[in-house]
Amino acid sequence: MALLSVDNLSVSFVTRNGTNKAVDNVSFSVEQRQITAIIGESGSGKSVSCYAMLGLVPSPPGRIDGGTANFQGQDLLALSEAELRAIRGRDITMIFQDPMTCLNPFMKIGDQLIEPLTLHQNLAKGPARARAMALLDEVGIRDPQAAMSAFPHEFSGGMRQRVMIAMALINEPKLLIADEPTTALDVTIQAQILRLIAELQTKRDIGVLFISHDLAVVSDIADQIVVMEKGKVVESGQPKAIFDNPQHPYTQKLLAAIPSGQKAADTVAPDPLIRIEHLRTWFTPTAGAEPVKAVDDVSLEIHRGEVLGLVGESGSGKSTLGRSILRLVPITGGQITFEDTELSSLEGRALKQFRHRMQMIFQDPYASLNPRMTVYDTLAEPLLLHGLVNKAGLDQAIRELMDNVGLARSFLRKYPHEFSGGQRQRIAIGRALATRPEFIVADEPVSALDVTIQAQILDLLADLTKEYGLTMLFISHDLAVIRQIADRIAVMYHGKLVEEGSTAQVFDSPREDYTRSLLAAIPGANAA
Amino acid sequence: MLRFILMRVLQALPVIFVVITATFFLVRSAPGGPFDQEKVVIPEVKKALEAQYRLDLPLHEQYFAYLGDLAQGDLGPSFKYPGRSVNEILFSGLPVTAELGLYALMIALIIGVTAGVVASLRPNTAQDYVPMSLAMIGICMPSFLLGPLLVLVFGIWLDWLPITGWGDIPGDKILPALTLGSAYAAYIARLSRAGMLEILSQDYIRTARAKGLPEWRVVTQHALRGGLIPVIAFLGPAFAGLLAGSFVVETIFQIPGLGRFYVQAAFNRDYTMILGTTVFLSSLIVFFNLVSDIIAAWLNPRLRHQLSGGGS
Amino acid sequence: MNTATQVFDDAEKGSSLWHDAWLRLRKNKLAVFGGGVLLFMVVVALLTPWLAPYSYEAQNLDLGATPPSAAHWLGTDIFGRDLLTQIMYGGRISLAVGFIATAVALLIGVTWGAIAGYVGGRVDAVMMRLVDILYALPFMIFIVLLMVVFGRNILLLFLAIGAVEWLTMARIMRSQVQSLRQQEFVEAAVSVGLSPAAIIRKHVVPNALGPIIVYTTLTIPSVMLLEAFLSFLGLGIQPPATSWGLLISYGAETMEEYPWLLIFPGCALTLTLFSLNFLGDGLRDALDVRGSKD
Amino acid sequence: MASAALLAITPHRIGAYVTFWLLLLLLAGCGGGESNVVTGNRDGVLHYGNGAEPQGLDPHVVTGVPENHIIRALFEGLAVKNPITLEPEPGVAERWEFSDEGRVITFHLNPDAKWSNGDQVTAGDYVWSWNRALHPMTGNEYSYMLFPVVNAEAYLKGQITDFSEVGVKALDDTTLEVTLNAPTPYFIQLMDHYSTFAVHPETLLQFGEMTDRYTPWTRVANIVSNGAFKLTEWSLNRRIIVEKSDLYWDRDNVSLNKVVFYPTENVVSEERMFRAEQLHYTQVAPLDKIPAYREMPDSPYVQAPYLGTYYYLINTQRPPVDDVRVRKALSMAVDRDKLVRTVLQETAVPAYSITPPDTLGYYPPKLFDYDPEQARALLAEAGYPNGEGWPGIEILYNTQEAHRKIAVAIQQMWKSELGIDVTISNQEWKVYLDAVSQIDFQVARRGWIGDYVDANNFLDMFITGGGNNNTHFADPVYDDLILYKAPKAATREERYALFTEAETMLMEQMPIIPLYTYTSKHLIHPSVEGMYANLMDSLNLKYVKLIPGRSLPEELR
Repeated sequence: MALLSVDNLSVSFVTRNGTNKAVDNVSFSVEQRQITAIIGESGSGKSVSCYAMLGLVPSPPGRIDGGTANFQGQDLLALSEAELRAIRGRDITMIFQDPMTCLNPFMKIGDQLIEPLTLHQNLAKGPARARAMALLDEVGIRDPQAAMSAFPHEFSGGMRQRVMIAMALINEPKLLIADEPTTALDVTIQAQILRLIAELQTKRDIGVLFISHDLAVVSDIADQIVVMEKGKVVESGQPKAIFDNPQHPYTQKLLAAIPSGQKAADTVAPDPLIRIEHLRTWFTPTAGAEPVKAVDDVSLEIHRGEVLGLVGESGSGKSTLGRSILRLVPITGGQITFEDTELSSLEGRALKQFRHRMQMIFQDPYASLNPRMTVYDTLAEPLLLHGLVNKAGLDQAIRELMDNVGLARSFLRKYPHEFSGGQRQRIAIGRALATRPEFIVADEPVSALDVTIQAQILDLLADLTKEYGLTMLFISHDLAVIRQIADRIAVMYHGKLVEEGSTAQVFDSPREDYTRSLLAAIPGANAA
Repeated sequence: MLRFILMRVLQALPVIFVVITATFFLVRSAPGGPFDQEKVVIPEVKKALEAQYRLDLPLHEQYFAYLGDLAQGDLGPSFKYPGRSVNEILFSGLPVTAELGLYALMIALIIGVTAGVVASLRPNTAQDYVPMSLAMIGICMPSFLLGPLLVLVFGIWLDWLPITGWGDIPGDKILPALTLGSAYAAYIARLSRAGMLEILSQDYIRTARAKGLPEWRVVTQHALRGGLIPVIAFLGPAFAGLLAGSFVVETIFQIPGLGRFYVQAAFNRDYTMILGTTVFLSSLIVFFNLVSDIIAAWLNPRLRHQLSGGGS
Repeated sequence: MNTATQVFDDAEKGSSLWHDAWLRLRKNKLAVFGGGVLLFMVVVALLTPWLAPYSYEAQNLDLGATPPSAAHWLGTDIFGRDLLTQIMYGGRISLAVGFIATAVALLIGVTWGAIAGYVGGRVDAVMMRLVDILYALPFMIFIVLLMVVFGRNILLLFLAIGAVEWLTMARIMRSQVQSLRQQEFVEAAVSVGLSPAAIIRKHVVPNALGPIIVYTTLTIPSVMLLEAFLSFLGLGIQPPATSWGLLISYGAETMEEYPWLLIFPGCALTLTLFSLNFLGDGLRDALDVRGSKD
Repeated sequence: MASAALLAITPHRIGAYVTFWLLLLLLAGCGGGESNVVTGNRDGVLHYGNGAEPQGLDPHVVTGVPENHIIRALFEGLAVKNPITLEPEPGVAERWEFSDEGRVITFHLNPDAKWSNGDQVTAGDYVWSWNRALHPMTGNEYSYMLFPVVNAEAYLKGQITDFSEVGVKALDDTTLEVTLNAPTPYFIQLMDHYSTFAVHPETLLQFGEMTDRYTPWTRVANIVSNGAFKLTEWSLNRRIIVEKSDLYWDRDNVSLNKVVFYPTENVVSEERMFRAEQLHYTQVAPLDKIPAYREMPDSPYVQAPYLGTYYYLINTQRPPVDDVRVRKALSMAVDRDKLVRTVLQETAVPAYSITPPDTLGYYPPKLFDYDPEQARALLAEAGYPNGEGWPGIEILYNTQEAHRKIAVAIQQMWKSELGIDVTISNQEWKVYLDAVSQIDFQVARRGWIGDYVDANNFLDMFITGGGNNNTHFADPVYDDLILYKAPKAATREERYALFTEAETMLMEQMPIIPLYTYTSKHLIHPSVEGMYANLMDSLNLKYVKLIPGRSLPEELR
């Protein structure tokens, strides 16, 4: 008998604008000691169906329309809130996508960890703490004693996710629901966490329901895959069957979207557009404190017409490097030369003149667009500011931009929140292109996007680079993505440049250990 | 920690100095002097009075003399209350006003936080609208109206509580504290509602619910702490404001506090008293802002490193 | 903007932030109610000289204070003057003071706070220290001086109130701007090449409006009461002209003997307060184009 | 579902939480016990609403009414006033005699008069104290009380520096001889004013120089006084307690054991304290409550004429009120009867002269009345028929509810009777004082409370250049009447006739518009006896008795 079997679950959201069916007649099951993965884009209803079972969908606006969820002989959907609470956190536990926000920043790790223990098992504090420390050790936290009295912000994302896992396992649950547990993590960390989940699952005999948008991620660990689209299950089966012989077009699309392949090497003569020499960007958080050396003595050339991939983990200084080139952060030392112009000394009007030649695309399309400006205004602003078009030509220019980034013209008067992530990133790209720049810094432009959207945006960027003759610094932590789009690759680690070379060179014969560890961490080896 | 405090105090010194200087010259340029009365004082007597209080010296000399005294902690003699020094009056009124302010703040916190949390739990329902509407009235209800109203209802009609005094009859501190605290309760209610709404939508609240914690524990143990940080930040300026604004309440309830002196000093042109209370209050404002910053930083583990002075 | 509509067809037609906000506002029943009440009050205030049932200064000393009756719907004050008329005339002053003084405070406070918060560093430190200093100065002496130096006029009243109220506005604005400044869309605006002034005006201020609007709706009623205090000190209006604040403070003194003298002006102020609040909340929601979150 | 949980649990919990705190608040309030009045009646403690915190208790330094009440409980002058008739009675001096046609007074001090440390009160103490009171360095604002004494004014103004030239001598320990410039009928009265009181020289010198204003000699631990009571507690802005003195010469006639003075600044609060039986006596009664109090049987409200006049000052040099016809028109257009009946709730008496009627037998003439017809005629005569061409006029008053009411009513009377434009303007106290002393106004409100019961105290304000004149009124004939003729008058009748003449001149010129005569208004608990209403509102606590068992009228419970 399955550990959990969900049958014909339907959930809808009732809002002022009508009823929206988020989950429509969904059925799936989790066997004991097995990992079932639910795959789908954001909005496909994959998370909602899991939350609904546990009574975690706020109501209103959420409403469970029907179905059953049998867990150990009980229908979860028929339980009262109090009964459900007894199961939640004891028999069924969860880990969430963003470890940065899922731990209470105001509580010590130890207190948060033992809470489920004291709550569900009436354990005294002492033994609870002992248990928690043992578990922290098991999930790979180095100094459990210290970790217990630390606050979440003192830990990196990967460590926090380990803490979350420990918290989820502390009551020896039967079922673990992991909602995109690795999406927010760097690629190396992602690999570690995936391995950890798989290990713990076999060791402790628990069933896992693994929710993800990324087929590559689950390919290594899932026993069963359920593909969801728009609230419905479109396909399910063994991973091998899904990967080798996808039936549904949507599954095929998901598979195709996994970044793969390598850009064909162009044979352009190296013609440096930007020359960076001994660049240093240090931050001093409070006066008199030791400076944080975000970028420390980096020298690099970016050639005209190339896409240079800049790889590194979060905190490696890669974003700061990009921002330093654009003069968005004050630099501490060194030189940046754009063609023949020394950028680091430009000020005021001269700098403004230069700005339209260099643009930036940001990671988070939710944050990088002014929520109170329509698409039209967002795109018009740079055009008018730099006098690139006159009033009469403005509409025409905006239409062209919309067409170029693949957005329907009817969207012009909408606000950013009315768009999906991919669409927003298109707007952001449009804004960057509006000034007809020669050079673009793309800072993790696809990291926040679903995998299918990611593929589209990457294609768009590749096309536009060609069409506009752009030079691009493409910053990412995801080597698979970089491989697909970059001509050359530079690797940063702790503020320093550790390796630089053509894409083929870096992938095929990495010189540094660090690069090798990055390569090893790329998920979905068997899917690619 | 020490370094943080030291930095802040150093920053505050010029502010206080400018306040002193500006106040000194402002009060001197206001019409009417401390010895002007309805019955005109004989010019010779007035001259003698001015000589006794150094008012016959050129203004700049008076200023430097005042600064000199101030540096020694001497705020000078009161003009209005001969025989009393400003220091003495301040320190006789301060404990009372501080106590009143403290109680008012406690009441404000209890009522405000309760109302704010209750409202935040079910936004846009009656449970939200009722306390928030009361809060709105509370913010705008002037104490010269609320005080007498409370006295009328609880002191005269119901005869439950004493109507004046401070520490003379048991319970005589309730109405003044309630009157003074109500406006702040209303602000705190709004702040804590907003703070709680923000925190309740955080991911870690979902984590807490997923642990199976009952809702009240989710609220009290997980949400309250973060939700109240804006309230804490408000408390510093609020407490300073309570001290400065206790005048009306002190008058209505016959409380021997500082507020009456502060306001009357301005009416009386009691120069040293105005300066003394201003210096004192501006130092208090700085002090309480510092305290509330320290508490807010301490409550928020992410900011705690600021206190140690270094980076994290 | 107008040229845009010629090129794009109707489906593409949209509107500015403000037009959009207006459409949203119209759907919010409470906000419409609040706005309606305020509008009604403003219209009544404007037409008071023609609408008022009695002259506002005509006394009937022998009548004295009487409770509401057919002749005087809201009763009369101790001078035998019609309270309804007093409230109507008082509304003219109170609404004018409330709105104009708050607008002054808003203008100074928002500008000041936005600049301090956006520019940061030493400029911020100096600007905010100035705010600290003004906070600490003895308000009453300040008012008396204003009165002596500039004489008494209603403009000064706005100035005096604005001078106090902008301080808090500036603080709120500054903290808003400080958090907005770190948002990527501001960085994007910098990278596009916008000047700091343009960034503040187009990107920062519109996004900081929410808390400002809420604070403003709370400020207007307290400004109306502050006016009463200033009038007491001699800075504000002079009798027989009156205002709601003054009526309330007179009424508070005789709340036991002539309760209607307190209740009706109090109702007028409370009604304004609630209307403002409904309108303010509605405006905040309307300006928040994101609408309800998820 | 999660929200369902909220509904199920949270409001309940929070409701309990709120109830808990409310209960706590209420419980704290219980157990009030007996009122001040009940315990006070039992223990002989009078709870006295004193209006404000006194500036201090040094008789030569302070000014003001609240100070007066406490100082006169602590100290005693050479003579005191009879609480009913206000005629002088023995105080520290058991008797006194006049010689040299009343220019020399010899006081014989009671040998039993003691300071509270046991020392005898000597004539030398008086010489020393008057030296202090008149010394230019002391800055005694009431020093003019002693100006009838020979050379006193010259000494104060620094024209002479040797105090022995001043007309006060100690002939021996119990005999004090005072020489006056001229016979001064009211001089004995002044001996009951605190600025003429003696202080204990050794005590003062212990804490500083004779002329120091701000030494701590008046503190509880330090003060030495000679009155019926001695100081036992002084908590700033909270209360002052005085206790019956065992060394007072007339201690057998003192009934109260203690008096507690409260700084009751807020009139409404004071009345409520009275209603809650926390006070025996209030300094004032709120105007709006008086009608209700009056209607009670056995009303605790006590009202009596008071030696003070409320009037409007006129700047006789500023148009349009530089024209005496305009001034008269304004004065005649005021319906004082109506003002008193309505706005003032019968708590005042209409006034048509600066001196209140029956000031020690003096009745000022009533030279005009409310006469709108004649007022309009006068105004027309002055060039403003029906208010045409009127340049406007402003009434200045200091910020206070009572003044506002008067100004608003008078503004309307002038507007409707004379058809002229009148604005009113309130100013903060010191700004107002500044304007009045600079005579920078057209019409300004003013009140004068007599320092002693004599018309001179009112009429000498308006001598040319007088400090309290404030109207630019100047008339040598008037000055001659007040300064030279009246003091030399042989009889009371002759003197009063001269005053009537001066008063008539004043009302002919109308530099002031008298409005009403004050009354004193107190709420007095039925258990209090021996508080007599008099023109000076002068209360000698030594005569006050408390009778337990009486309570407030039904209507107040």
